[in-house]
Amino acid sequence: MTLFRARTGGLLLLAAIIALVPLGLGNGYFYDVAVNAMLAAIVCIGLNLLIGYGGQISLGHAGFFALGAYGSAILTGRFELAPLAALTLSAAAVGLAAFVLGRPILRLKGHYLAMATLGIGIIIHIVLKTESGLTGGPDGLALGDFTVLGLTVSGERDWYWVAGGVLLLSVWLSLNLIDSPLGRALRAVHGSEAGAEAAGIDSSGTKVLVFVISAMFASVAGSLFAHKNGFITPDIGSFFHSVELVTMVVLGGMASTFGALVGAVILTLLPQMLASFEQYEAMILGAIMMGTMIFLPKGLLPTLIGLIRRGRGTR
Amino acid sequence: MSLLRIENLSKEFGGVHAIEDLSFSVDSGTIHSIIGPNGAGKTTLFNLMTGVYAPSAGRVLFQGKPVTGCKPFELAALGMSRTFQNLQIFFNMTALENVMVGHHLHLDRRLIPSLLTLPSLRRRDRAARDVCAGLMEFVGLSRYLDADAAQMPYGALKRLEIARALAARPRLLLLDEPAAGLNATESREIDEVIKRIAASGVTVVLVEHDMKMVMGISDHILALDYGRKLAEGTPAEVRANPEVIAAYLGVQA
Amino acid sequence: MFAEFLQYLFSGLTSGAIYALAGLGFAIIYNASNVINFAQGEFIMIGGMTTATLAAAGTPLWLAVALALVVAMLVGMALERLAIEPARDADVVTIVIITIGASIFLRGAAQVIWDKEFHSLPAFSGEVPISLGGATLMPQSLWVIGVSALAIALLWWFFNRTLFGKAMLATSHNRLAAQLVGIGVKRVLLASFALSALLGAVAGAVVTPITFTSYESGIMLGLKGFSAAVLGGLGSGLGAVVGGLIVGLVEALASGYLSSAYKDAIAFIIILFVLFFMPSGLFGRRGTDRV
Amino acid sequence: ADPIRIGSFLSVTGPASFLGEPEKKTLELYVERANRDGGVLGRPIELIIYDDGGAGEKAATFAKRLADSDKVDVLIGGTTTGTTMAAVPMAERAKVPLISLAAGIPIIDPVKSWVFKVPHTDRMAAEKVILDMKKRGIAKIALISEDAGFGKSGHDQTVAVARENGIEIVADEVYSAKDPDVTAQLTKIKNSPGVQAVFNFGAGQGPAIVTRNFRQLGMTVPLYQSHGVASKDYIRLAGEAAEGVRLPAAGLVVAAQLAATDPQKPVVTAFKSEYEKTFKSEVSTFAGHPYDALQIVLAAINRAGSTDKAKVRDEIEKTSGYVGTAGMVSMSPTDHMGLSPSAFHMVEVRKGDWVLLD
Amino acid sequence: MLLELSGLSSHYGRIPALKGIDIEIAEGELVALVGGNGAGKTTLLRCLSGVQPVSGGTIRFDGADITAMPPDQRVGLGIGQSPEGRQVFGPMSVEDNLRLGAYRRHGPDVAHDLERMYDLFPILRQKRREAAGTLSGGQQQMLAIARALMSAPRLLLLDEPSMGLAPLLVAEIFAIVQSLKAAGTTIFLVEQNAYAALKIADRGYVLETGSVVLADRGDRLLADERVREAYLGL
Ligand SMILES: Nc1ncnc2c1ncn2[C@@H]1O[C@H](COP(=O)(O)OP(=O)(O)OP(=O)(O)O)[C@@H](O)[C@H]1O
Ligand SMILES: Nc1ncnc2c1ncn2[C@@H]1O[C@H](COP(=O)(O)OP(=O)(O)OP(=O)(O)O)[C@@H](O)[C@H]1O
Ligand SMILES: [Mg+2]
Ligand SMILES: [Mg+2]
Repeated sequence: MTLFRARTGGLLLLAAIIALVPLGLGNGYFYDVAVNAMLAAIVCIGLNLLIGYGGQISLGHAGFFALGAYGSAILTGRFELAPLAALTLSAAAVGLAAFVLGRPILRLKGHYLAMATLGIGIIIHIVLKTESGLTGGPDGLALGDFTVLGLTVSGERDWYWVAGGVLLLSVWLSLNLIDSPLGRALRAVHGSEAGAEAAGIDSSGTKVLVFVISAMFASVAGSLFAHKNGFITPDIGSFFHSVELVTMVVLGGMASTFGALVGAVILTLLPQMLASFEQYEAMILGAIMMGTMIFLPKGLLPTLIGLIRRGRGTR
Repeated sequence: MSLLRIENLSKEFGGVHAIEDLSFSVDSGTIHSIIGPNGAGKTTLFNLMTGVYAPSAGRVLFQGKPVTGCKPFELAALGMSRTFQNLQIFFNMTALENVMVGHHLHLDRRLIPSLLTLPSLRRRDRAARDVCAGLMEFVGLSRYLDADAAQMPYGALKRLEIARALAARPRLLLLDEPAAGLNATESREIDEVIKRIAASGVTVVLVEHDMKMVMGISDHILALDYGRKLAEGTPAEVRANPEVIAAYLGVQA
Repeated sequence: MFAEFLQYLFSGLTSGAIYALAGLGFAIIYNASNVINFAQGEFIMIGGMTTATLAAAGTPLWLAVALALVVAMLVGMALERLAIEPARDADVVTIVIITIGASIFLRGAAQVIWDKEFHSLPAFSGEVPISLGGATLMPQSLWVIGVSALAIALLWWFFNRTLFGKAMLATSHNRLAAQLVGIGVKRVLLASFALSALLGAVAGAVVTPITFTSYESGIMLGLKGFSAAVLGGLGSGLGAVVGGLIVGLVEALASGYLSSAYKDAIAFIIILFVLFFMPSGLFGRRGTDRV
Repeated sequence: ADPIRIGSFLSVTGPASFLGEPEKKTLELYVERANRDGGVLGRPIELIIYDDGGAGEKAATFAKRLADSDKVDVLIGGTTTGTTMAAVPMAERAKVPLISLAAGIPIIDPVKSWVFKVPHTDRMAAEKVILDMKKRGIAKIALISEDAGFGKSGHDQTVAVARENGIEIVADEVYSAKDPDVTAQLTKIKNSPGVQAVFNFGAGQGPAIVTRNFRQLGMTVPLYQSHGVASKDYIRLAGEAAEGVRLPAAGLVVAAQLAATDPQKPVVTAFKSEYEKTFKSEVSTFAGHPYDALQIVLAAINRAGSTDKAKVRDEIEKTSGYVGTAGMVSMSPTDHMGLSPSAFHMVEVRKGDWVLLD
Repeated sequence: MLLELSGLSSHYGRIPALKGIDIEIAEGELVALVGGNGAGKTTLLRCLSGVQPVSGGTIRFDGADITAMPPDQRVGLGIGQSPEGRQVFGPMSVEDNLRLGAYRRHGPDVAHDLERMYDLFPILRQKRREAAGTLSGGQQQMLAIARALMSAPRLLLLDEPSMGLAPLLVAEIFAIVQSLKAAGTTIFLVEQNAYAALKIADRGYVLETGSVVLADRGDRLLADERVREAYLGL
């Protein structure tokens, strides 16, 4: 019951924040950053299901993000599909790919899994860079506006509401899933695979399922991002982007949907705030990453919530 | 009728015969204990029966059907449930959630209803919560209802595993040293628990070194040594068996 | 035909030995702490940059290398003390993120302290290629191969024959038990970072004449070193070296016989393939956890 | 007075930092010069630079930030084709003139109303090399290029130019920027029958490694490099092995050797000495691009008499006869680069220095 | 007194696990600690070894305050522990596990003690090259005890040493404990097999929810009604 209330409360609060933030957004740039943050948050919410709840690492999720983006670009550009159809088709294809790859890969544990997912991400990145006939190569690929039901989403203000809506939906789905028996099974697999299996849980099936879901979240976010920017380069599929995504999840707080969201927002804003420090930017970013993880090892949000609870005297 | 049959089962680990050409059967509705010295192969036998290990030879029949090669979760779905000697607790969850995971097979596990949180799913889940809380009470863990599993002492975790195994509503329950880490008084409580489980029609296979418990509640005992059958029979028969005394019990038990 | 093949082998050996050296550093820290230190590449960079700048300023090579070792070791120890030790109870992923943060920080610092240029070092034993069966090999490659071989031998000896080495392994397997048998786990962790930083610096010095060095050169070496260490099996010194050589050879042979554009992808496909069949790498510890 | 704002997004770090770093230095230097000389239209110039690290998506965000938040009057940047192209939709939508420092043809072809560029295209470099080869009677060549943006687009242009000129590419290999060794690729080239010359398109340390591995394998055919290595760093890193290597370079690199009649000579000599005096490091081709971009922009603002973006855009388009480090620039509504093809000179490395060949 | 605890308390987060424990153990004594699940026995032993933070009170060993001493130095002073849950170094060989037990010792005695452990537990000799993690539960328990003995402790802390052992071995373990005591080792024994423990103990303490509720001679505790009912199942 308390869980349920916290959940609805969190969703309402998020909706309120999304509705109110535009009051403080001065111009298109701020909207743009907000959209970037929300799209990153969508990826992180999916990734958090895998990392935070399922206990599996992926250093290749930028690859799925990029596949979604390129899928949309190629399907709308070359095959002239409607953007929504392209997005759906890309997500389905990415889901299928994750399903096929997931079986063998998710048998691996810990750093071995990190390596395998990293490898898949890098292979995707290389293909995007190399197959320039299809992808435009390192110089990238342009694509058009996003349209749904005859309405065109253009300009960062439109995008803000679209991304906000999709974000809310993602949060809602993620919270529902975690709160269901299936979500509990997922966490059980994290806790002990042998224990979960003994309870009748198909641990590898469960891991594959969440891998597929998280890949599809990434793909959808990638498609939206591509349309929003109007131009994509293979960089979005790079190893660094994958690492950035994982960092967002861990920084915000693993096994916390809202934590993943907070992490995504912060790591999207941070480089923008540090941009004026010029050559010290990297040092400051690195120091902030280290410092946060040292002093708040559970991540920002869980630690904060812990502090507030303690302050209120509830356990 | 025998619920579980083991036929010529063997398991080797790089030259070590942990189980060697072992055959026996477990009758429905009984408490069947397996005893033997450390390293006799009891836990290995459990792992073979529940699909954690694949046997090197031989087969396992459950309810008359061969189940060799089935995965643990498939066997669980057939009604086999177990606890572990090396605890397999979900330390990232609360005690109650641990038990609820045990109840997994009886809940709605479909993806779409889960993503949409259909009301029917919620209702069943809430009902499961009550069932599982009841089971915790049954094994004597009522004070840990809201505790995180990571905060519980060792003895409580052993009981938690029993509750989790029970939550699956098994036909066959395999318990690996349920009394380890419990003092005599606490062990007697577990005696009661096991007896009541058996009385409810669940077949129990028990591995335990607490002879008071084994001798007190078993219908049938199988003694193993070096992976082979040393003796088999009623508690009285096994207790009197000189080989069992020499290898396992010592002078008095 | 054979000469061509031999040349690919040599090319693969050169790159492979470099990856192997990078991979060995991962193995050491992993052996002590179960942590993958993503800043390992930065140790190599620091070693290379320090040696190169000192040598360029006229310091004799041996002295430049020695100073670079000291600098890298200090950085490694500072990293352990200031960033790893305070977070010792955290999740492995959390610590991985800390090391990623550290690598970003060190890269940023290097760019401020030095510059963004590439730096080079003269080859240790001249630039006259050695001809063998129609193929050529640079003497510096032999240096890299030799240093890797020496490093495996030393590490094998250290982890299998010395009590301190075993204590390091014990610390990674079970920190609590290590404390209970009297192992000073803080010292062990500090030593592991010092050791792998030292190895990284050596690597940096010997590979710089081949690859040059710059503030960013740690990235690729870190990535390839990680691949090598995982392919070979985490924690195994021999594994890291074999893994590194395999990655190097696969890249070279793939460039030679298949496609140079996809050589990196092919290397990763091979790694994935190996992991599918050997989930703990070629020489990694097999799972010993029982239920 | 209200300052004129110039916004710039450059790849100061990351894989293209060898381009972005000197670009940033030049911009800062010449904006300061312009201010010292009283600014433009009596207004000081304010320069805002962001580092996109070579990532297109970051560049897009920074371009937006410069246009929307910093309210700049004109954008200079995009160190690479990828970063430029990622920012193009933003510039077009925000209607801010953008002058790119990248080489890619897609930037100006098709022509986009708000987008211009100053550097030569890769195609010009490729043409220069291919023509030089033709002059030497070379008909079959091997190509080796870096797999990232600069090398990749150079590769594509070279393939096209070679085809047009009847030169056959008998081997076509690729390496990654950070590969420690490329002998495998070069061995394959060496064993490809009939190779009369090798052309390497790349920048950074890669070409130096290619050059050294090339000599190590005992290859004796002529080796060509692209303008990507036209800085002394290349000679320093490749050492002896660079002797005899030919490449196309902007006049800037060989300023002192240019004919006295060359109209570029005074411009490049002054720029080179100014840059090298200030930064104590050798000038590269790329350092000149922002200089040209800045001069063109400032002149356009001057002519427009205001910072009205549309007017400035029109004036940039009307740039004509500007002599910069890259060559003579005359833009038009159909040509947003306007460089004469004669911009490149063929140079050869001799005794550790550049020697002008034509 | 070899070991003196005064007012020792410890918390997990904000939840107290030990609430002001006063215990004294003289050199050469064998002292048993009994208590139900969650009483705090393990927590107490962890505090003594320095792997669990102490939030109040002091620990004195051989007259010196060691409350803040790091765990490895305590082993150097002679405090050895066989922990709950065995905690063997799974992937390492049985022999390496034993050698590491003597990490703080040097000299020829170590090899001698190793042989002694193999004599005590012949199965360990048989499995000396195997990875400790592949041993059966009871075999690992033997290894944990033997590893603690390898440090040749002055004060041996045993956390449920008989757990998971076959009846024959349980008897064996208690015999070993008695012979160690006879040889002068001070022993602090936590046992669920309270009957056997109190029987051989000089003195015993009963712990309940973090506090000592009874302290007396072993035989007297065995006769105590409360103890008989709560811990002996009688
Ligand atoms: N995965 C494995 N690898 C190698 N040997 C194993 C493995 N699993 C079990 N063994 C060996 O098989 C034998 C039987 O072990 P098992 O755990 O089944 O014994 P047990 O009867 O349960 O003993 P205990 O009463 O001590 O729990 C032991 O000698 C053990 O070392
Ligand atoms: N990691 C932990 N976090 C929070 N609380 C804990 C933790 N470990 C133990 N506790 C709590 O501390 C108290 C004492 O636990 P401890 O393990 O010392 O008991 P014990 O007497 O050894 O029990 P057992 O006989 O079951 O081993 C218990 O109430 C337990 O719930
Ligand atoms: Mg067992
Ligand atoms: Mg305990």
